Amino acid sequence: MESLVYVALFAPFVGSLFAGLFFARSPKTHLVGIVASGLLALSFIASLMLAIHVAEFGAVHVTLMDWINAGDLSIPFGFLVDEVSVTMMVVVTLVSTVVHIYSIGYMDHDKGYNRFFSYLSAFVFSMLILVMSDNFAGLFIGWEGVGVCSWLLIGFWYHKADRPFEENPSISPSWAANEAFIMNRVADLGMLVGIFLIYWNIGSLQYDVVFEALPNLKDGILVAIAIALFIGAMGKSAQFPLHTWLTDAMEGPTPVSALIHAATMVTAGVFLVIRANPLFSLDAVAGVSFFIASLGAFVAFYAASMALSARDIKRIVALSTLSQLGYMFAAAGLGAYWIALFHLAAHAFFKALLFLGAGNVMHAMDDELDIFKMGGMKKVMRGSYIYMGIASVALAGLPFFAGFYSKDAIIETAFNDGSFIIWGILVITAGMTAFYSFRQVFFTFHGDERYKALGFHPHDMYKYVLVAMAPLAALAISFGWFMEDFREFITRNLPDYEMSHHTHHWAWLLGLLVIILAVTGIVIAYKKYAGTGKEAWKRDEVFEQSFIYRLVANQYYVPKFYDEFIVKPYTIASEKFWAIDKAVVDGSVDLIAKAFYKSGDVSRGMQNGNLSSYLNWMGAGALLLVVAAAISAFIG
Amino acid sequence: MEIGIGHYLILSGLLFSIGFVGVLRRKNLLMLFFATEVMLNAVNVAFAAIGNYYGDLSGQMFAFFVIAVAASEVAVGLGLLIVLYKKYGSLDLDVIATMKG
Amino acid sequence: MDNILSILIFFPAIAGMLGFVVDKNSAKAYGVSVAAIELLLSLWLWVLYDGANAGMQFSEFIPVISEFGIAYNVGVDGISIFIVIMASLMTLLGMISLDSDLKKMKNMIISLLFLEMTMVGVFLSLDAILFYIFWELSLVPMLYIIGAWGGPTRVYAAVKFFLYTFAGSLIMLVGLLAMAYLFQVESGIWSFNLLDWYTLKLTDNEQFWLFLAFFAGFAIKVPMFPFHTWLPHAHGQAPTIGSVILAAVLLKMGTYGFVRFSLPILPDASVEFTPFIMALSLIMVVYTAMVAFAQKDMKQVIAYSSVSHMGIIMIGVFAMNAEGLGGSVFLMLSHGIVSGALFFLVGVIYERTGTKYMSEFGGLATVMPVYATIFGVMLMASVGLPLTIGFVGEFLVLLGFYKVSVIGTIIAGSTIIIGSIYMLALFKKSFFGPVTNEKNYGLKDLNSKELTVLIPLVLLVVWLGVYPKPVLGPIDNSVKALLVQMEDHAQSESTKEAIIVSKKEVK
Amino acid sequence: MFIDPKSITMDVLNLTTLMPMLIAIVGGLIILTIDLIKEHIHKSLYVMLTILILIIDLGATLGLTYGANEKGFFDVILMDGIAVLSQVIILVASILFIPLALTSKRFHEYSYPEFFALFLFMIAGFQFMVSSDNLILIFIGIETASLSLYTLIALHNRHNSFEAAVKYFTMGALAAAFFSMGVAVFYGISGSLELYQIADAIQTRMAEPGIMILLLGGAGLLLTAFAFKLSLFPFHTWAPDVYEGASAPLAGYMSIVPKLAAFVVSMRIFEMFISLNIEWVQTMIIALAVITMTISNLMALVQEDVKRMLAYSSISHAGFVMVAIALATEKANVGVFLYYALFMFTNLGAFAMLWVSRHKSRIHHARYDHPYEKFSGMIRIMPMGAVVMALFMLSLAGVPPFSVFWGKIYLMSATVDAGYIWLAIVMGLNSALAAYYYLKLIVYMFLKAPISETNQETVYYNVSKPLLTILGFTVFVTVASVFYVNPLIQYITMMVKATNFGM
Repeated sequence: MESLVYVALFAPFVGSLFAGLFFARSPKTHLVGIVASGLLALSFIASLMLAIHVAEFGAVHVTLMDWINAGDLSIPFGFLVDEVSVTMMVVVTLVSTVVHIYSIGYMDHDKGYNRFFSYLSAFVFSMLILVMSDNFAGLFIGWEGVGVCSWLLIGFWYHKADRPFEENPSISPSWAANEAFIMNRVADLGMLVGIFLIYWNIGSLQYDVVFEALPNLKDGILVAIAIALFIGAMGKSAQFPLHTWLTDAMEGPTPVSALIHAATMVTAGVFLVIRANPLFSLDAVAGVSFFIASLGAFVAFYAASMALSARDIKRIVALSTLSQLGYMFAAAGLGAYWIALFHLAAHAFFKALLFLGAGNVMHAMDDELDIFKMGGMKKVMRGSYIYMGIASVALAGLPFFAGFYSKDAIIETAFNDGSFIIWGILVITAGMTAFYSFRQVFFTFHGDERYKALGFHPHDMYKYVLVAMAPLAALAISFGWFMEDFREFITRNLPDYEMSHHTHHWAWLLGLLVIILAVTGIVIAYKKYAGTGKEAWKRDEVFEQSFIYRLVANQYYVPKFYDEFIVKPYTIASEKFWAIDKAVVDGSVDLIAKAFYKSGDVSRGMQNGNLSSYLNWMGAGALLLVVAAAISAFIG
Repeated sequence: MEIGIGHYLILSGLLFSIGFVGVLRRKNLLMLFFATEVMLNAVNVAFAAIGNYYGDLSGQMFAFFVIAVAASEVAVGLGLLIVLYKKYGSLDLDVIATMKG
Repeated sequence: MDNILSILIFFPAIAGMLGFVVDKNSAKAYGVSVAAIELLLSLWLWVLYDGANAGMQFSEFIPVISEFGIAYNVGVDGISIFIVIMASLMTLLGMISLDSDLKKMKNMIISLLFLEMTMVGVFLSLDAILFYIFWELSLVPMLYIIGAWGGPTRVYAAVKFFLYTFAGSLIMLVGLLAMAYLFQVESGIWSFNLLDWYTLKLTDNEQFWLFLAFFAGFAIKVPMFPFHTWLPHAHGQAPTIGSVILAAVLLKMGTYGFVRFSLPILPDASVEFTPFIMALSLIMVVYTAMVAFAQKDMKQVIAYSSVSHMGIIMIGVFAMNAEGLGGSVFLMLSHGIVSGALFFLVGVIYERTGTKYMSEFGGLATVMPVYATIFGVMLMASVGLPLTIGFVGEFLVLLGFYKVSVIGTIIAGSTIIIGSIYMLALFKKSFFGPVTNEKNYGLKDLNSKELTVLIPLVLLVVWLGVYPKPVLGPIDNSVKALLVQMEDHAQSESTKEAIIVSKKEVK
Repeated sequence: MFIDPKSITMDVLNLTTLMPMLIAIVGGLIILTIDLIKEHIHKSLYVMLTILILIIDLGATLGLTYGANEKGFFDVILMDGIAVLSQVIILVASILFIPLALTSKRFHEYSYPEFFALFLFMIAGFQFMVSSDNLILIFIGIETASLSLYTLIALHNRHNSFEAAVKYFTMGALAAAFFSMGVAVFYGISGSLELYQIADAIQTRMAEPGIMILLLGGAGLLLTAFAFKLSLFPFHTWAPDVYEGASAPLAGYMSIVPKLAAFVVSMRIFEMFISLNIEWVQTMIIALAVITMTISNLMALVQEDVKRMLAYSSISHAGFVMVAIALATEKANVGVFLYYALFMFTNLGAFAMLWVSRHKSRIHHARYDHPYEKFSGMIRIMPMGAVVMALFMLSLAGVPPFSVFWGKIYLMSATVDAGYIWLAIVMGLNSALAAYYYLKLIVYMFLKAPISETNQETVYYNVSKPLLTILGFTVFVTVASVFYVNPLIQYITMMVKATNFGM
């Protein structure tokens, strides 16, 4: 089994090196893409086999070698494949395999083809380290690793020039990349502090040791650790207020958005919370957990509201991702870790599918993102239409699709937990979700063919790409049906979450409510945007001028706020400090030197060459000595 | 009244001060030399007096040596003085001040 | 082979003297080969070195001025050995990187060789005066290198560098003399032998003043805020090789001094002064990082960034536990390698375009992909990305310092944020975006010479990032031994509490 | 104090103690007589003759038994450790100095045999100075040496040299007056001119009312006289001009030998006061020392002429050493001799370099012979020369391991031992300050381009084999100091131990 672990882990790495070392400077060749995808597939198969193995015989724990040994600290490269991590592995490798194959088609015309694959595989590798590691330091390696890969991939088209914020909220790929990296760094600091806390209070960073020792710690420490770790999670999973980078990250190629900014990396935060469930499920940190849940609910709503008005096809999907992450945190915060993980997986499938669909559309529309310029494309792009339809249905949470089960479970949890405000928010959000996701679908595929006027000639993706997307579609539909098996499998490791009898009694009603809301959302969307001819959608200038619309359209002015109150002051302060450094700190040094030189010039005056003044100096000196003598003699 | 050691010492002190002031005030090289001579002679007076007071000869000896030294100083000094006068055509100290700073 | 240390120290010097007769066209080849031999010797030292033994090894002791207790006394332990190896490595790479039609190449080679002697000497000396001799001598070749091959205001920069450090070290000298005197009062014999001094117990007052005296010398060299202003001048004017050596090795003398002198000799004062040092270091970390962000000149960014990183090293030194101290020793190495490499990289572009201003560049990644890649790697190492050499030290230092002060750690930890801010800003301005300056279209990517210089560094960065054990192990041993020595040497209880001796077995 | 005139015997006179001075004087006379017999003999003969005489003198000095503080010649001569030691240093310095006469170009003074005679008389004077605790003899020694020195300076035969000579002479005369007056005061107090008797007298009469004013006044007068000799602020004003006026080698010589002699005497006199714990003297000396080294360093910063800069630098070195007199510990005294023994080579070497580059006409500057510009780009024109000069400068700046550094740390260590930490720090910072102007020359030599082709011949205009030999020797001694410092310290310590300062 060990070998399987290493195969699963290192296959993507090999792919990355293969692409990066041998083909970095050579012109694009499909060989790279195929090899990389093949290795990913291999990794996926290995993960599956591991999953089966774990299901039968339980967790696999391997240690590769020592990493850091200093003082009492010792960190190995250790990998733990248990129910949680194996689930993540399967999801990650599956989605990334699909994305790799997809990219072969999508990046076809890009001259950075080979580079792209090396980055992409590298990302998968770091992601696997993140989920498989058996200690917090290892987790942090992956944590930073995915950060860098996302930096590389967001900034993949680094050659694009900056554009003013008004034209393009995410100024340029390189800008967005830096923003993402730095914002994540802010959170990582929190995570580091958490790690330090753990080390100095427990003396190890190994999960098992740490979780063993947690109950013996003082409450204050536990709370501190929980907060610190959650700050880390907030960064990666783009929770408010560290969320702006996610939408800007859409500057990256669409497969990247699908893989990193929907399916895998952004869920790392959720994974961390799930991983650390022994901590978060302690009574001492109940407050923190509840805060996590509330923040999740808030973000779910907040993001959904922004999605309502967005025009950028990718931003819409990104915002919906954000909102779904909110759901996951809500579940995790309320202690329903397995449900959170289940939603994580389901979301990974349909959201990746959705993104790839969006990618197809962009590909067809020569990277046009504005849904206002699309419409009625279902004729030309049937495949993508179906896929995106499925994905949106799943996202909207209509019955028998993956999203339905997971999301419904989360809402139920909220209800069951008795925190009805969260519940209410989540229910409303569910309706909004249905609305904006179908708004997008109808905008794109129904209604007038607005693109014709603009002279686009869309055509659907290559067949093999569409085929490659099939597994995701299949899972987006069917994943929910395995909920019970999944539960049975995962709860060997995660605490089970039992709905109270009372909730069971109401369950069907709650589900119904959600469905009704969702359907209404879809219907409204259809009414507004799907019509053709004279029912065709018109822009409502008046409404677009309204405060509420502008507020939402400008992401509640949060980016503006950051720019005004963080970026600009920091820049100014830096300039000031530099000025001070030159003028004061360095200046004073030079001043001392000058002072010496000056005093030299002055005292030089006594050396005027005139003998009689020399004699006077001497006489003065003599008198001075004698006088001093007299004085000290009288003093005694 | 009877002239005691005190008077001699006062005399020598006075002479010394006169010479000293001369050294400080005079701008003419020759005058400077005179002034220094005066100072040295003041010292001689002191030595003679003290030597006599202690009934000890080394005081007078010192006085003699001082005289000798003074003589040789004059020799050297006047030599320099003459050369200088040739070069500068003046013995004014303000003129002989090319080296400064 | 017991006198390998002497060979290490004096081989470059002798080679330097012989260098005068070497023909000037073959000077570079001569220098490179000498430096290569020196590197091999130092690697051999590593082979011979017993990593399990924490104490001084290959010690040599020859009385020189026995009347005054001055001796030629050298030895190596886990703390110094790797810095020595790095010094010789950097010298070799620097020599290779020299552009072969450099004017006065011969003088450059000779001064580099003498510089190498002084650098190796400083880290191997166990006699205070010997240490001081090498310490001061190292200024002279550097003065010449900056002054002779530097930029427009090179003389000002060189002289400032010399006088500033010289002044500081003279105060340090007074401290050393006072130390020797106290030892003589205690034991009746004159000795400048560090190992003797380690045994000396001093009163708080004595320690206080001695610490200040040492501080004057070391802090200026580090350079600690507010004594850092000579550094930007020196870096700004120095030729690439100068900056590389300066950043990689010379700055380490200061922090090394703190580890070798201040901590073990003056444990109580060191603990007592920790808040003060912490304050300065934190200012260093944050303030200089922000100044770095404001720079227009690529090289200045890196110059200030290295000041900021030295701040991290400093707090590690004063963490008073094996994690922090070992981390900071490791960070000395990684900072040496990374900042050295970054200066090399800036040198590359400066050689091509004759400018270091980021506004002149933009889109370099398009024209010079390999260059951009290596720069990126070094950048990531410099912002402390895990699995690069930069992370290990930084992580350990912050981890260790957490024990001293939580707030301090959080402020210092902000280096991973602001560090990435100025570094990424630099990278974006000069490498990303479209190629703005049409002059840059024709730029050649790295040539084989530059690759031979940079590839080894890249490999080191990755290797020691992934598997630091071979280096960290010996360091850890010696550091633990140092802490044990400190603890039973300390006078006050509070000090003993502050010093955390690792629970693991110390050989 | 005197032996009964009727019973004078040779062994009572103990003429061996007088031998060294006699050799020098006789040597001088011999040279004069040679000139009488045959005129216009080439200077090299006189040079060699002088060297030989000095070597004999050295031999005689070393032959002396310093152990027992021998007295001789009516007990006015005292051959104790420091007497012998200082004579040895003086003679070695002189032996190094004389060959510098053998330049490739002719210079006025060396064509006169009187130069060499006077030189020998001067040495005799210094030897008298250092080897006696009888104030008469000290006075005579000082005057003999000074008068010859004035003449030697004047012999350089330039406007500046005459001016220098006159300035030195006049101020010297004044100093002599102060000295003799000071002596008179102590004669008055003690009725003796022997230092040890004076010490006893002071010891006994210290308690008397009103005696203190006399004591301190007298001390003040003597201090003035020696402050002049040692060129301490504000009595240093003559030094820069005299150095500038005198020929380079003589300037170098003046920065060592007369100073050392004066140091020995002030050791005898002032350390007597200090050991009688009259703090006032100590305080005054420390004050003078600190002011001197600082002010002269500051003035040296702004000089345009290397020779003048070196003049100021040797003033500040004197101030540096003066600290030792104030400390009055054995280590401090050892430090004085160590410092000068090491400083001697470096400084003579530096001045010799100037001498090498001495040009008849002033090309680079209206007034100065050796402005900094003259040396710019020297590394290109005369690489070895530049390196050598740089080594001298580094040594003077106190950069280890060159010779002066050892003197510096020894003195600083002595200061620290005596508990004057702050003073040690002041000394240290002064060295840092001084480093600036030494560096300035290095910068000119190494980092600047030659200003004109005229440098080509000027920088080694005056070079000759003997000069190169001296340079080579001095630079070797400067660089290799670390190897002989230990025996040197041992020897000096032994000598100093064998001395009891007038007590």
